[in-house]
Amino acid sequence: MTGKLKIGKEHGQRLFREMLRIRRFESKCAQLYQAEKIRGFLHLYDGEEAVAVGVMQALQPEDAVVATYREHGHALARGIAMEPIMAEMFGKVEGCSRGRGGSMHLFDRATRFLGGNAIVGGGLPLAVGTALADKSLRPGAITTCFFGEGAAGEGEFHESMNLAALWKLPVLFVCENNLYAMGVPLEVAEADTEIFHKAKAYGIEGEQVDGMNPVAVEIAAQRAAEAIRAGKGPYFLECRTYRFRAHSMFDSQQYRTREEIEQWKERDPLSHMQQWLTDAHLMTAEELAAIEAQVDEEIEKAVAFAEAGTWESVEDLERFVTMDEVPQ
Amino acid sequence: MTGKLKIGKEHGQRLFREMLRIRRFESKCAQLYQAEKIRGFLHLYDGEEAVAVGVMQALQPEDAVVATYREHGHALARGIAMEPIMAEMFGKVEGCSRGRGGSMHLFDRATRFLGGNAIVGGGLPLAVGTALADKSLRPGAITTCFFGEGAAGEGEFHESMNLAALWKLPVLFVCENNLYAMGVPLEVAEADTEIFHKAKAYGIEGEQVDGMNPVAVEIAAQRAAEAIRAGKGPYFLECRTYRFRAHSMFDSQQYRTREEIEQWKERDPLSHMQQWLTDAHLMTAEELAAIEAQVDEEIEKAVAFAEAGTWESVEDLERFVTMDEVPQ
Amino acid sequence: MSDPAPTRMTYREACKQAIRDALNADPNCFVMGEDVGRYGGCYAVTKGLLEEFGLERIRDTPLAESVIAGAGIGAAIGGMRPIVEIMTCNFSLLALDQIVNNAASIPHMSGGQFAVPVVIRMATGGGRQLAAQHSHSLEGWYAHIPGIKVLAPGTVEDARHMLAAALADPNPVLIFEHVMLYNEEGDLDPAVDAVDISSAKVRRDGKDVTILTYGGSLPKALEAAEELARDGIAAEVVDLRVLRPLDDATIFASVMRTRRCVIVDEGWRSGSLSAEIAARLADELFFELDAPVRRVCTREVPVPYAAHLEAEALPQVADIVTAARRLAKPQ
Amino acid sequence: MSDPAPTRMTYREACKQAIRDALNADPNCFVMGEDVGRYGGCYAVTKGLLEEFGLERIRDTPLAESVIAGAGIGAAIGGMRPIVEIMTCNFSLLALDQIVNNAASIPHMSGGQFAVPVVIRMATGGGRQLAAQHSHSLEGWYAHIPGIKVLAPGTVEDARHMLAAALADPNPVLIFEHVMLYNEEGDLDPAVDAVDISSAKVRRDGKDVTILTYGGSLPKALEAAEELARDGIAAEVVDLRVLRPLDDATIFASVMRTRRCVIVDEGWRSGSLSAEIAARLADELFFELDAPVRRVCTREVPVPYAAHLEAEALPQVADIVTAARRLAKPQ
Ligand SMILES: Cc1ncc(C[n+]2csc(CCOP(=O)(O)OP(=O)(O)O)c2C)c(N)n1
Ligand SMILES: Cc1ncc(C[n+]2csc(CCOP(=O)(O)OP(=O)(O)O)c2C)c(N)n1
Ligand SMILES: [Mg+2]
Ligand SMILES: [Mg+2]
Repeated sequence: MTGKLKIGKEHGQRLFREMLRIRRFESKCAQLYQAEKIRGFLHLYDGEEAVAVGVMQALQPEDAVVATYREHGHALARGIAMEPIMAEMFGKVEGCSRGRGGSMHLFDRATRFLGGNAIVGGGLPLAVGTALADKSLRPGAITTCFFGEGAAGEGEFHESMNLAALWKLPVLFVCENNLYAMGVPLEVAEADTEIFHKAKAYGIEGEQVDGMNPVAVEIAAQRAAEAIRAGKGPYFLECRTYRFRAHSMFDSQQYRTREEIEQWKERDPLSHMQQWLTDAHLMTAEELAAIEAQVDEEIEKAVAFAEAGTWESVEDLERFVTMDEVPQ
Repeated sequence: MTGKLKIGKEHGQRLFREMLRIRRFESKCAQLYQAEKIRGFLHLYDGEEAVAVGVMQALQPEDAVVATYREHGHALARGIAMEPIMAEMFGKVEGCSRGRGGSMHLFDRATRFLGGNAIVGGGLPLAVGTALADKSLRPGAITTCFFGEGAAGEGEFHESMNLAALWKLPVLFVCENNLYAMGVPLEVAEADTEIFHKAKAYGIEGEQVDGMNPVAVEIAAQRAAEAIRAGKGPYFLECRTYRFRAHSMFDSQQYRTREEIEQWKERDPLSHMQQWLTDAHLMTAEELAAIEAQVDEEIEKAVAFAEAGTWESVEDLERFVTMDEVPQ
Repeated sequence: MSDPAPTRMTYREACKQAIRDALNADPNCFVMGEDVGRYGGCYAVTKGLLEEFGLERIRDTPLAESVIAGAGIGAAIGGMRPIVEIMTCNFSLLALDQIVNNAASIPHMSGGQFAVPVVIRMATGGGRQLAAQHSHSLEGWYAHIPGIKVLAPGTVEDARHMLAAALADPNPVLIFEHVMLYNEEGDLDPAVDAVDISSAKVRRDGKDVTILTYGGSLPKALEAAEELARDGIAAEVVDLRVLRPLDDATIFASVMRTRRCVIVDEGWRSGSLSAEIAARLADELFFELDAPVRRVCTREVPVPYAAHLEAEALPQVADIVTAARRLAKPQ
Repeated sequence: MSDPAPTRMTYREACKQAIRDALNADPNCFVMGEDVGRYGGCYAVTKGLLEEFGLERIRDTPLAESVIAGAGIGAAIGGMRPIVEIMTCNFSLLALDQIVNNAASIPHMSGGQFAVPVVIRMATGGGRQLAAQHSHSLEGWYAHIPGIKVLAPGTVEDARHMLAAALADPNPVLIFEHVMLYNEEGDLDPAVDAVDISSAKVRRDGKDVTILTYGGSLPKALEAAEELARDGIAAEVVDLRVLRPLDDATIFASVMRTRRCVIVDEGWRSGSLSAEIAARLADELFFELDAPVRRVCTREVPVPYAAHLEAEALPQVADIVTAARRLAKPQ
């Protein structure tokens, strides 16, 4: 599972822990959705954890991240604390968007996490823009833009790829190809189903990587980030992955078979990573138990934090519709 | 100049005559613009005549055509009579769009000429749609969609190519690559300047053809039309061409050199075709004179027709804002 | 033979039945849009239709709103009768160029040579905690565009029958279905097998104040009228139904009777459809109005996720009641 | 020292000077858009700036309105001060998703963590026989969106100074420049080196009727006022200048004085900005108005090419005069 990267104990356990945080955080969210603590649309990332976790290993604090409505994983892996994320899911003012964004719109200034965008493809132009700013203001910084393979159909994808390529902007495009856009299978949506080919059409370096393997993703992301930081312009990673759950909480999944889901579950990045770490003697049963306990505790705390959170005063409804100053 | 097509006298002269009609019609338009008979935006096609004329040879009466604001040539080559076209330029009710469209919006139901679209890229989705209808209602018919290389940057280009390819729709995409979009040179606008490569990214058969040579264009268009009519889905022709005049009547052309223009003028499709027909003994000096006279007369008549035309009553301003029935 | 019993169904089911009928009635009619087929439709409206009508007539598209709309427009020009679904009006911003510059313009601009008989359906409105990007009410914007017709079915009956009228119309017709209505149930009168798409409709009679509204706010207005009745205020509720062209006659007739008017509109207040109606009333009924027209609209904020903030942002029954009460104190 | 003489320049030149100043004042400011560089700008506004500031600061883009707007928004979030040009508002339909769902939403939706200090300029309006797809006046639509500010410079002075104020504002600001104004000349008072972007402005005093307008209709309104004066009608002309948020105070104060109001707006009448203003006046000045507010707007048609039809479609001086005269007969 290591590719060319030498994975040590600490590193391996970190990847595993990060994926586990996401997985368990999201199971909790699903429960909380049933309990009506979380509302609106909730798009879970189960099965795709290796992508966010792998990519984030390549990022530096000054980098920016633009994600989609399926972004809990990205937010957690980027380092936003779980408490304000959970509080956001609850709609509390302690949430990372003051409860205004909810699941689809996590924002965090400290980590340059720019949402949370619920318009498919809508984050791509934005990412091109932050990269343009960074080229002048933060040389070496990159913007990572996550989007689904469905987004590749949108005109905004095309325009963004071309401009990023033309202006050699520091953008890492990460296509999370989970084979479905809601109920539309890849081959129904794209004339050419090898999404990374699209990058080539813009002269962008692109590659396909196993999105079920965090190490493979990390290696590719490091390579990509290095090239981008060296001023070579954008880079495109297509991560082949799969979502284990429904598209959102309203989805009877008639568009795919149980067998297909089961087959992909055999490639579960979490169980594979756990197995591999165990086999390679990089994680003992006790360490695993400790990690699990730690994660569960973090989640419990996050839920408690969210529960204890407060509702923003309705007096403040219009606050920030227009800004009084640019936050520094 | 014949490629694989055997060009006879009648055929060769037809190509020449059609190009000449466009060239002289447009010179007249430029004069009439100076005389303020024609107003609004006027985009001339000088230099690009071989594209419209070559492509139209491959079309049947039941085919549809979607063009841009630079569409006098297409309208003439498609067989709309010159009189209503000129009347349209004058804004007269006898114009092919009742004077409501002007230069940028020529329409003609009889020849399925669907405009004249002044939004760059805006005709592409439309062409996909007529092709979709034709697939059910007019098997064998194709829609030819003309657009500039600048349009290839728009999201609508991307969306249209993908859908046409996915649904194997009978669309002939003709990119008139005249190397500039207003003042933006190709290499400033496109990361990959070989526009026909873009077709491949959607799995569409594409080729590049010398757009200064009507025979080469015709051969390619025939090949394309045949493939499309055989049900193989869309086809993409990139015609490399050049506009000899300014983008529109408001353009000081500081973005290109006089030398470049002169170099391209050496490839003028009209003078080349004339030379070739003469050399190949397919057109005598008398025949040339006769063609010229015929064209000049047609233009004179068209101007007279337009001059004699009437203004639509302002009472009818709101007519057709909503339709009472679908014209059959 | 006795009258057949009314059929009870949801608004969602009514939308689906309407589509089914249309597909059965005309072989040139088809549905295209994102997830209309395999997924069963964004709000499950088209569920089951793929199995019934097949892939040629229930066409799942890529995510590409502009070509979805544009291809529907082109297909309509080409002789088909497409029912285009742009999942929700939020995404229709990406299709606006095609709708404004092609669908709405081509008939006039071509001097009447081409009609564009396309129907474009989309969900609209807030109330499900979907936050700023998924809670727009853009039908008021569309109602600004000459050349298109804009419908907002607010009842199960309209959801059931407006589509057929829209398809019979030679113009581009946009249908806005409010997300909060899909689960609403209603009775269908078996004697009614068609509705017009030209008139507004009085849904409740009253003499003290007119409440003008449409779509998702209609149930709220009716609930408000109920509450007002308990105060002795007889509110007349007029369902606009057709947002372009507006049925001035019905609107004015009601306000002439009541001389007081509240308009409820889920658009942001400034520049909403309610503004147009208020302006018309103030103009045409200048001497008849006993009090200024009141508007109950969405607050001018990107609609937030948190339930209490969302509720504060959107028009609520209590807001309507308060506005109407201020206008028409019980005598 | 005597006062420096006023500088006379065109609106176009004023726009350019404003951009030049902005680029000189702030190294993080840059211009991006279609043909802003090599071509010299669609209406020649940016002509010469490429030579002066170079390719990094005058950035020609591909034809791709959505990413042009979106990248400008992203760059603003990233700390730059982009001046984005969307050639004309007609093409801005293709950029609307970015403007509505990102620029206008992100500050609020992120709980105030991110501001979007982008300026987006575009040409607007009809009158040059450019036909249906190139004659839109969409500023009224934009004025519907919470989270953005909308400016419409109607004078050379505003064209000269509004940009600086827009760039100093932490919010997304859209500037609409009317195509018929670019060649207009005006004097610049050397004592004025800034304008606000919060207030409307009385451009001519009068007691009999208020004419409210902005942008390209301002010269028409002033001409109408001149003509009305010959009839003995003193028309006050108020230039809205800022279309969102509207400066109610100035508007109301004028109409309170005159008690009669004509609004001139090049949008299509139904759902135009004039509707909002009329609705506000009818609401707030219900008891002060002596007559209904009149609206002079564009006829509800895709604007046609032919000169006489275009003139018929757009608001003209004569229409304003007629409307004002009906309201305020000379005593
Ligand atoms: C512009 C737009 N169109 C449609 C939707 C509705 N929608 C939400 S998610 C989704 C599928 C997106 O698929 P993909 O990009 O593959 O991402 P995934 O959900 O698989 O992670 C759709 C159609 C939307 N949010 N935005
Ligand atoms: C969507 C849109 N953006 C911008 C314009 C303004 N514009 C008109 S023509 C043109 C250049 C188009 O270039 P190209 O597609 O190469 O066609 P050409 O004019 O060279 O034939 C531009 C930018 C427009 N009409 N529509
Ligand atoms: Mg997907
Ligand atoms: Mg070109």
